[in-house]
Amino acid sequence: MPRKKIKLPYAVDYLSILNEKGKLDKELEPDIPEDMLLKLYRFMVLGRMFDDQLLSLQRQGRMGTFAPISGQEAAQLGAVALLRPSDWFVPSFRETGAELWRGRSLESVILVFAGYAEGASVRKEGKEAEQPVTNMPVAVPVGTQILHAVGIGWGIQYREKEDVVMTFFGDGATSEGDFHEGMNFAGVYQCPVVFVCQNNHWAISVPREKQTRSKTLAQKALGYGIPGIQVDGNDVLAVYAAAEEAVDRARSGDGPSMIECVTYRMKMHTTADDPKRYRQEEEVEKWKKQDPISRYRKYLKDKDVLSDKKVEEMENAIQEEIKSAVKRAEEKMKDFSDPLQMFDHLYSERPLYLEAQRKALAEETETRKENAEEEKGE
Amino acid sequence: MAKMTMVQAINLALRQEMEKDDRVIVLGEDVGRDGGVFRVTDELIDAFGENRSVDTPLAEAAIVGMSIGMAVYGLRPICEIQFSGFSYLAFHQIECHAARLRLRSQGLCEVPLVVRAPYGGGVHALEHHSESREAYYAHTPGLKMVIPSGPKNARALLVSAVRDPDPVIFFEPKATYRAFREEVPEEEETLPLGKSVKVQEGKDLTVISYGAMMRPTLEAAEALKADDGVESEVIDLLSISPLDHEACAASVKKTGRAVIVHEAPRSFGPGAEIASRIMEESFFYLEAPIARVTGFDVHIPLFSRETAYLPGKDRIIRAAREVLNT
Amino acid sequence: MARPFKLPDLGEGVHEGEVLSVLVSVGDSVNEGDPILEVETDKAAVEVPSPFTGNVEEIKVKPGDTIQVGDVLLTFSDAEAGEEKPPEEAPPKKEKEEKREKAEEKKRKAEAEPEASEAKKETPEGEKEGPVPASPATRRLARELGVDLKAVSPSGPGGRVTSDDIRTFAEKGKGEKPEEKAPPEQVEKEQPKAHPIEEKSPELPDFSRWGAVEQVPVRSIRRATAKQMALAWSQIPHVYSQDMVDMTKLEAFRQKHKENVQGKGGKLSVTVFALKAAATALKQHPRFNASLDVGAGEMVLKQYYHIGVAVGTEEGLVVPVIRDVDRKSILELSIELSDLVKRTREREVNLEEMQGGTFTITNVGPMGGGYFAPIINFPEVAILGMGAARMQPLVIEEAEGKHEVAPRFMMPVVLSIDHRIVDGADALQFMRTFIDAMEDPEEMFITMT
Amino acid sequence: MVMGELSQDTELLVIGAGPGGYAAAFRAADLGMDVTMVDMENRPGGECIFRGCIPSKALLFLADLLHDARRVEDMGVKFSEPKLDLDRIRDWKNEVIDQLAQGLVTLSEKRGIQRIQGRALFESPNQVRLQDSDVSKIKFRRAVLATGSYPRPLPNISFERGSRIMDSAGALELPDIPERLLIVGGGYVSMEMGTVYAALGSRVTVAVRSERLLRGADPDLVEPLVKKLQGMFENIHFNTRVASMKEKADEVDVKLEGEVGKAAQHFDRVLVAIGRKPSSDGIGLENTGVKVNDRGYVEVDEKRRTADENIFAVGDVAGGPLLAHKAFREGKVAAEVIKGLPSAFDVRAIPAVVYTDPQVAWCGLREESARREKKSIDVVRYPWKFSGRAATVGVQEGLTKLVIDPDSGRVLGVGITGRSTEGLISEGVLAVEMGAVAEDVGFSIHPHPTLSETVGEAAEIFVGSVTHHLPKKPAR
Repeated sequence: MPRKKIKLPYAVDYLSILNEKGKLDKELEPDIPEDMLLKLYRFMVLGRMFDDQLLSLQRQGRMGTFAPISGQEAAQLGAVALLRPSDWFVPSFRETGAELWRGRSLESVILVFAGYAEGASVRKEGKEAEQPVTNMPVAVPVGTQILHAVGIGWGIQYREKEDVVMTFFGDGATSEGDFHEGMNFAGVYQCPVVFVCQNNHWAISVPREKQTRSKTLAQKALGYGIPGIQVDGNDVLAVYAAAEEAVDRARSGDGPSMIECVTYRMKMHTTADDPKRYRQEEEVEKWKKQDPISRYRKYLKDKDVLSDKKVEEMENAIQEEIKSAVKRAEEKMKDFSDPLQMFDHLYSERPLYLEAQRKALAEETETRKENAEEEKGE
Repeated sequence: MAKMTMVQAINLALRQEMEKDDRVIVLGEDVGRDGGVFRVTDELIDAFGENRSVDTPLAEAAIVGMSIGMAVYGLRPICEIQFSGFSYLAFHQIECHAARLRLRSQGLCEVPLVVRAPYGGGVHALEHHSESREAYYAHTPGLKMVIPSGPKNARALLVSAVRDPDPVIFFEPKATYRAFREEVPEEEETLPLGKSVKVQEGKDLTVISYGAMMRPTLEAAEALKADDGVESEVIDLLSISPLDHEACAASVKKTGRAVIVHEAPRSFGPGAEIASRIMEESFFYLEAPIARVTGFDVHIPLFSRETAYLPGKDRIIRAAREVLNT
Repeated sequence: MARPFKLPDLGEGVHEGEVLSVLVSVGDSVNEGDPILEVETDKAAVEVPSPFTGNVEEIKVKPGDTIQVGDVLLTFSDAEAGEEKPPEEAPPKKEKEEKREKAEEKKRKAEAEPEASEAKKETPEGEKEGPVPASPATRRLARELGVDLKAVSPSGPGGRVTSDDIRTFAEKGKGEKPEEKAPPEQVEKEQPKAHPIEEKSPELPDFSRWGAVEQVPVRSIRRATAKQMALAWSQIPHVYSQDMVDMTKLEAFRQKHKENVQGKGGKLSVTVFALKAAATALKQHPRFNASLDVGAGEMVLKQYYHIGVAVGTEEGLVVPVIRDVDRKSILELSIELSDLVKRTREREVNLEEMQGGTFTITNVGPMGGGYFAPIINFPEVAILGMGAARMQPLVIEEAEGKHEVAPRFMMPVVLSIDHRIVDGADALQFMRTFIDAMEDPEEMFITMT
Repeated sequence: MVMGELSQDTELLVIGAGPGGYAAAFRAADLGMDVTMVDMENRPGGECIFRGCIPSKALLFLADLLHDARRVEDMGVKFSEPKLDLDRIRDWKNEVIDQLAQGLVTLSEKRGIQRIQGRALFESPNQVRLQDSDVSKIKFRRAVLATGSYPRPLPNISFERGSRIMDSAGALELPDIPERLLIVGGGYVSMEMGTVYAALGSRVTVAVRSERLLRGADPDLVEPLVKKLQGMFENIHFNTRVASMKEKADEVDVKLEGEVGKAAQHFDRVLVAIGRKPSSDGIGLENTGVKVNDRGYVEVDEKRRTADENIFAVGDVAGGPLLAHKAFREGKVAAEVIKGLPSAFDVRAIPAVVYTDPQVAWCGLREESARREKKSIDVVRYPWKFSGRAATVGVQEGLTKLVIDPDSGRVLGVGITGRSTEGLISEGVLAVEMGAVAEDVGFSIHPHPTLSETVGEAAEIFVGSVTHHLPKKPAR
């Protein structure tokens, strides 16, 4: 009747490849092709610049509330970069960078944040638009999307496909029941799911330390018989390397994994939030020094993949892209003025009672318009 | 044609849909090896394997949440919540996602999901095992809320629910699970969701009910006929949402009087909605105020008092007589 | 334990009667089989024996009451089970009790050892000869038709009752017994509650408007007669055939042997000869010895010759039946007939003796009647009416074609026939046979079989 | 069911799915009723199929083969000693059971009968509670009680599974072939199981309290069997009872009392077969109007109605001979009466067959009981030594006898001992039921040479026209 240590199948590793100065641990450097290295950089910058643009639009009243991603570009893109088009992407609501990577159009993002549901169906033109849907829309209730990822993973396994699912969530979500239920179910059914936790240290105003007593979030995976790893979430190479390992594991039928990306929410929770109420500027300043983009830029320059000139060209191009997207979006908004749209896409076929209600609203809208015109006339 | 209990009829529906369509997956607590605590999924695991009749860990939210993922992926999950009283643990998944993903994705994602759950009292169970909370789901846009009343319609409705592209909450009256048997044909039968059936024609009074309350309702109608010579028109709603308000209003236009029976609590219950619809659509035909025979606005009591809570034949007859004598 | 005694089913479709007298008083101790009531039914007055041994606790009827099968007549206290008829129409609680009692009774009979039980099944208590031999299918038929095997005369070897025996027996009661469907569940028999004489009879005016009236209830025999006649008249298309019988020779013969027969206890009446002559005619014309089964679309030809004789009594007309007329001698018939008539007038004839007739004779002669048109005794096919014979001049064809008028003793006869089964020509032939036999006693004895 | 109580309504509830129960259920379903059948087993068949008629007859078939193989040595055919594979025998027996039970499942399903596994207890005259079942309560309009019977144990000695002291069910499981087997009781179970075990090689001792075996049958029919068994068994102790019995690890110590030389004896196994008791206790009959007699049998009338108008009883629990074929008929009668048909259990000849070698069968009135009750009967006996067919199969010790009503010549009872009597007795049953007279039987041509001729010739003895025997009375 001894009392002894139980050996668990997994221990939690920590992985960092580029330090905050952009210095590389050569031994751990992943083998990433050059075009992929550049694409990653481009999307990280796009994410950051689009964030700024959205914030500006919101501040001008041209768009509604949104959740910025600044600071988390490496954590999102390093992971999502591993997915194939047929793999599934299940985001929470702070993965705009990853969404763009997965093909979501800029104007779709703008439209939804501007309060137009139909923005969700605005897809990129061309080939990508014809791909079957493998991206879930954002999920606002924290952590609830994790279960959908498990269900999709179950389906992939049932259909004996080689696809994988990657789902994103924050540190706060690890306190939610759905996170635990999802991890547990994924463990039980060995679903091909990669759980990416963006530990950005703040769930609105509650710091990471107050979410859980655990030393790491990654260790929670162990409770469900799933391997977990903690990585420097501002080191895109580390995130990439960890995700590569997890995706390979899932794809080869060895089940789910969890990656905790230690990163930082540089901006507010959403544009309706004022972080100064609960956190010190010094902390933000400290994390700014670990900025994922500048670190990565240094690495790319050191590697001779990138030059200052190229950086400038790229930023200009991105600026153009964003501008034209805003323009297109605002054009579209004019067409989207019809309130009757709210009755669309509720059921596959609109039931009679909804038809009646829609008609009532239509009449009301009509009357309102007429009244307005009459007023104008006077 | 064989006579079946509702349990067997639902099992038949599941079996046949699973045979026809490999997208159909049954999952839930104890649904596999045990065949469900009510044996509704009995022997499906033997016929289709544990990949089609899936025993899940004990987590309602995960059962529904995972089913949503499966549905989006292109499967047709039928998940069982062991008792409807535990469906609230998955309520956020139903409300926030099942009911909304079509809208949120603007039609890119569909959730062809059926959530099956036994509901209602009359079986001497513990707390949380006897609730009748269909109003929660009927109140939620994007869902369909279906409640059969007998083996034959349970089978047909379930087949329709499984094939429906929208999420359907399918409440099974457990008091009726084995209460009686009906001829259920082996050949496929479906019933449209959102359509009621007129169980019997009548000219004096319209009685509207559904689920487990159909039995006392019909008994009351029979007694009213025998004792008072009253010919009741009895409507079995079958779907709470979409509500077949047209059939209700049309019948009241004929009879001028209506009694609505459900075991759910009275306030904000389905009866309130039905009564409003009748009032809106056939006010000038009404001869008397519409009566509701419902559960009280309390939690259904523990079982030694549940009979007093549940509407029965006598309570329905009393209400009918009041309506008729006005 | 108090036990009710109900009017048992007296058979032959009899379902009501009038209490003539109550032979016991409250408190009397009665043995099983003792007479307790005298009841006049549609057919006869009968004594009803007690089915129990016990004390009379309550008497629920009084003379003059009309009672129906199943009515509780009296109750016994401390009754011991005798041969009790199955309970009928008891209130549910009591029925249950009685069933329990029955089961107890069964238990007493029930075996102690399995094999002993089997043996006992072979011999129910109190019966020496054991169960009536009959095949299982026959027994099932008997249950279906409500026939008691013991009451049936067997025709099979070793006293075996056949299915035909059962059908014949059941047929006898037909027409008088309302056709009953197999009753649902365990209700064995339900008798109609009301007995209007004629249900479709139009409402009558208030006769007292035109003068004083007395309302006298129509009971028992009168009531039965009324019903029977209405039934026969409404169902049977009657045709009449009338003729005269030259009774001169027969009357001489009758007068000659009258005293001799009287000495042997009989009365050599004209009816006796008519019986014999009718039997002869019935044998030659079998369709007159039949019944029409409308439901089955069959004619039931009876192979026995039981002839009813209408007897006037104070209460009304009663028709006792003489069995196997064809097999009995004139002497036997004259003894039997006079006894039967006497007992009928004294109301001592039993039900059994009034059942099973195949043909009826009604002789109004003694009362001086002439021609009349009798109504057929349903479900028979014909009835023969005889009037009073008197001396009449008759043209007789003598030898060589010479005619002369002679005084002869002539009797008018009428035959009413059911035109559904037989025709006028048949009637003439039947009459011819009958008249020939009556006119020539020698011929009668020769043709007699 | 984990929670709550599911109740169910049914028109007819049949409790017990043995021969009486399933016969009632099948007939009722065929008559259009809504039928639910409850049994503790998950398949119909009851004691007959699982622990009675069927397994015992399967084993007796093998026993007959083994005995015959030895018997024909005398006729010049010698087989080598048979090899017994006990596992295969057991499997084969179970295959037989499985096949029949599965057949009944199919027949039930095709008739739309609902089968529910569980133990039913009456709560009222129209409701039962179920134990160990998915359904908690069943409300019924009518119920047929067909719970059967169970082996009666000796006082203070219960039957445990795996014990050396077995009831008939335990013996039929054929746990092993005990070297020394004691059989307590002298009824047909003892004779049949003794025959099986003796054939398989056990040394069988029988202890019976009375002075004869098979008390239900006439002594002259049993006599050839007793002779045979005395050769086959090691001992038959008449007028002997078991004073005590103690099970040890490797044997059973038994103390016998009565006409037995050695009181204390040791056996490897003991089979107790001293009769059966009706399964009428502990099922809530006190909550109904049903009456039970002092021996535990439910009282019924000829329509198989109990004292409770909702409840009928058939088969063993209703008393009478505890035989499956009696139950079959009763089950049908009950179903028909419930449907409102004019049915009654009015049979006159319930046949009994003992599957020993020689086989004994009888039906109708027994000579012994007729004599006891001083009934006037005529008995004709046709010894098989006059039968050509009996000679060809070496069973000349057989006997066919008819009990006849001397006045009418009616056949009242038939008894046969010999071989294949299971088939021969049916002619007797038909004769008694049809009320046939001896002439009917005698003048029906029986094929020659068959054992059935013995029945015809026996009848002809009475008629006086017998060929292979001298007539009893001058020819008529």
